[in-house]
Amino acid sequence: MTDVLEATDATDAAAVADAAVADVPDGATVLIGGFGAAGQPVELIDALRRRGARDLTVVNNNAGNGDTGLAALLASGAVRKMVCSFPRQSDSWVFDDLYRAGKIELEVVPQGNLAERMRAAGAGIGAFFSPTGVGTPLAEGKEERTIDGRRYVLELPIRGDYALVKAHVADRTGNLVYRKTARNFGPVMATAATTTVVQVSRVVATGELDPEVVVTPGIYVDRVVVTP
Amino acid sequence: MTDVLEATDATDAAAVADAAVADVPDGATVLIGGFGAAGQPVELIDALRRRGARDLTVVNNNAGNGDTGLAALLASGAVRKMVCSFPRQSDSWVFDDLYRAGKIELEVVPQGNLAERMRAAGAGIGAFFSPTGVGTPLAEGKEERTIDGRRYVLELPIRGDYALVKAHVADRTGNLVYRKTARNFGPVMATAATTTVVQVSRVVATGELDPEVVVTPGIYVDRVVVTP
Amino acid sequence: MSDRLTKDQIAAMIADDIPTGAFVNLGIGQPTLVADHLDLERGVVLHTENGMLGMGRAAVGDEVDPDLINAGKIPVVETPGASYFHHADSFAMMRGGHLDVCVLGAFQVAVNGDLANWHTGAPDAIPAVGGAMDLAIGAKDVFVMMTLFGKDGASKLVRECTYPLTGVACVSRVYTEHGVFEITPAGVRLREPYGATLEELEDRTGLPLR
Amino acid sequence: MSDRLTKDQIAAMIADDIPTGAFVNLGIGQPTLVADHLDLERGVVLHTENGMLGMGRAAVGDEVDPDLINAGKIPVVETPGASYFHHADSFAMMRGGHLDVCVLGAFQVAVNGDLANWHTGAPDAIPAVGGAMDLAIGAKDVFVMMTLFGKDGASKLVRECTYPLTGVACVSRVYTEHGVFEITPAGVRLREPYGATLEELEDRTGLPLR
Repeated sequence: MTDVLEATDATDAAAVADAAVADVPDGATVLIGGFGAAGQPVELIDALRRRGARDLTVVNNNAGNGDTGLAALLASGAVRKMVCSFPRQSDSWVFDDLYRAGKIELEVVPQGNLAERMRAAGAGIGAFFSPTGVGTPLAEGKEERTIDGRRYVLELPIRGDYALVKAHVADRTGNLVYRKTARNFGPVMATAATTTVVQVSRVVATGELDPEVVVTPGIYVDRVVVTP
Repeated sequence: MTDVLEATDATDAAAVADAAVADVPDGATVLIGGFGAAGQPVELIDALRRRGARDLTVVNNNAGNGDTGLAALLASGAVRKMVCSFPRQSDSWVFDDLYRAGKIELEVVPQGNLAERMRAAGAGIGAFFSPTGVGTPLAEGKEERTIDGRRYVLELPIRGDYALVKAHVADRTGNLVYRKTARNFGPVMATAATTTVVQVSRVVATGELDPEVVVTPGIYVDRVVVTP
Repeated sequence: MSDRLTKDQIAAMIADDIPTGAFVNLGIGQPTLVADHLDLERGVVLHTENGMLGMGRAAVGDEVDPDLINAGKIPVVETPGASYFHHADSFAMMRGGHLDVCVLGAFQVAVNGDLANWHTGAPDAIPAVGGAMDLAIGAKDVFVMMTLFGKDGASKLVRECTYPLTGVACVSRVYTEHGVFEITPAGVRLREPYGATLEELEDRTGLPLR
Repeated sequence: MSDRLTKDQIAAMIADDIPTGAFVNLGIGQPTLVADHLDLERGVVLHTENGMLGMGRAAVGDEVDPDLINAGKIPVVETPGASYFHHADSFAMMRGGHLDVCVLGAFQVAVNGDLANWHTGAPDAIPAVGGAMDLAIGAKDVFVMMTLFGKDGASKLVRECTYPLTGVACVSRVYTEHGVFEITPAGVRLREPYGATLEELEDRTGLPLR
């Protein structure tokens, strides 16, 4: 069952987003969608920051840009560990400072392994052999195996307690469609978390989304926050 | 690059389908889409039968129904081995007779492992640990491992030399959309074969399919046969 | 004592036990009867392994569409809020533990929840498993719907399965004509007996039933 | 002897070597220049790791859409025949060997095709790999576009990489200001030298170049 929380204006939007993440506990692993700013669920991230949970592990492709969204969450001291593929960017100063000060842990994962490890979590796969990273420092300490003449390393699933995802339109069943490259990690993260919270700009009646074009079926969606 | 072969009438349709599978050699592994009759690429299967290649390994969810399509291919003696999840059906007499006469090999694979093993082939995964089949006769001889307290067996990719798939509409770039539950194995098989041949009932100009709703991108499609 | 339950009564009992809003897969055969008893108001969503959520009832007349079938290859209709996906995604949904309940038939269920429902072990039988093994290990709750006793009178609820297994320790409840057996770490518990006393059933099954 | 090649000349040379109808991923930085030299008539399709085939040029003015960006987070446009997919599907496409060519920058390439392009090995550097390791092992052909010599004059084509690796034995060609180096099992072969003789380049790189 998907709960749909609708905001009527900007103030209400914050309250609704707050309600949607109110049960995220200290120490939770939170998967956060987006590739740079595209698909980043800013309203939910801001709500998570206001929530004040500590010792979070956050999984995202990057480690925040500028001073808003994920960067602001990091600046608030809520995050103990970042799991990402590309933390270092021209405007990742918040993360850079925390990292150099030893105030945040970092696990760098090649981008495809990051996506596939979350897909494995959602798909009930216990582990998989990936050719990505073989022979590099990121494979150190990992089990290696040659299969059919090719070298692979064993990768384990990444599960989230929560996923925060931005989609385009939801129906009241929780079915989702996305927009262009803002789709990115959203559909995978939605499958990999115990509780998936999605922000959309519009909700339509059940039956209004064409069943052929649904990208994330409602079974993966626990809460939809509609932010106008 | 996708070749689009268009038939103008039924006679021509057979010739076009013949051309699309003319290079399938003896001993090839052929992934054939469909779940029962839904999504079964009958015209391509008939062409493969007329082609007369021998010693094929065929991967399909089932092992033919009645006397047409896949059943007719089996009856022609073209197939050395079936890989499928559910060969035995009320109308699978062709396969049943071949099997009992020792004229065909059978590898039974749980349906989800069948799909996931082809997905692994398409996705460059060397092997994966699946919880499906653990402790059953279908896991005998397979490597077992307990991960995070759960038992898994190691499953290897299933690659095809060819995939024969039925879709609904293609554009001239080879992008595909499917129809309802006829989608089934098509999108996965398209990724798992060296050469993917697709039959559709309609082809549209490049740009006429909404990029958001494409299910199989043209990168996976080598030949499109349009059968009116 | 109440009479033995009919198939329809068993199906109704299963339907009653399915939580509001649950995502459910009904296996081929008897379990499909459960659909007839589901209260649509409760928003239960049916999954079919061949790539669909929001499966509706069997199609009739003009509704029949060869591209829209269920796992038993019967034409069905779609319900509002349905979605289609490919086979790898469909079984990822199952294997990943996203379905709340699946209902399966069985040859045998053991007291530890082992399930045998795909192969009789007969040497000349053609093996065929379909999606049964994936369903057995995938759903959060695996309900079995079966007769407690076979045609030969032998109990199908057993200490240990003699038929080849479908899944290990996966069944949580067994719905039969004599009532609902709950598989728990502390043993099998019969909720309420129908058509026989608890003692009679312990005697005929040869199993302790709390 | 011809002059050293400019960046644009190198990019044009890479574009010329990309087969008609190829599916291509252009890495962040210099490799994006290649797009400007691709003849659209030849139907080359660009992939971007963040979930798109059929990526077009950089967006300008009203075309800018924050939801439509490339791997370098630059707004782009879509071309007819484009498609969108999620990250797991995008990297499955890459890892599964479906891309014909990718073009990457590099710190170092070894004579056996080893690639180092993600980390200088400096102890205080914050490691960041992005999709480089997936691209390095995924595309059928991995082309590197780089200067042959670093600012300190050291050759970036080396006997063995000293920087941390991105991928093992994965590079097939290295496009530089001094020409195209083909990595073959028999050794490195310089197609045609620019701005220096073969002997001079052998001397400066310390490598045998056939």
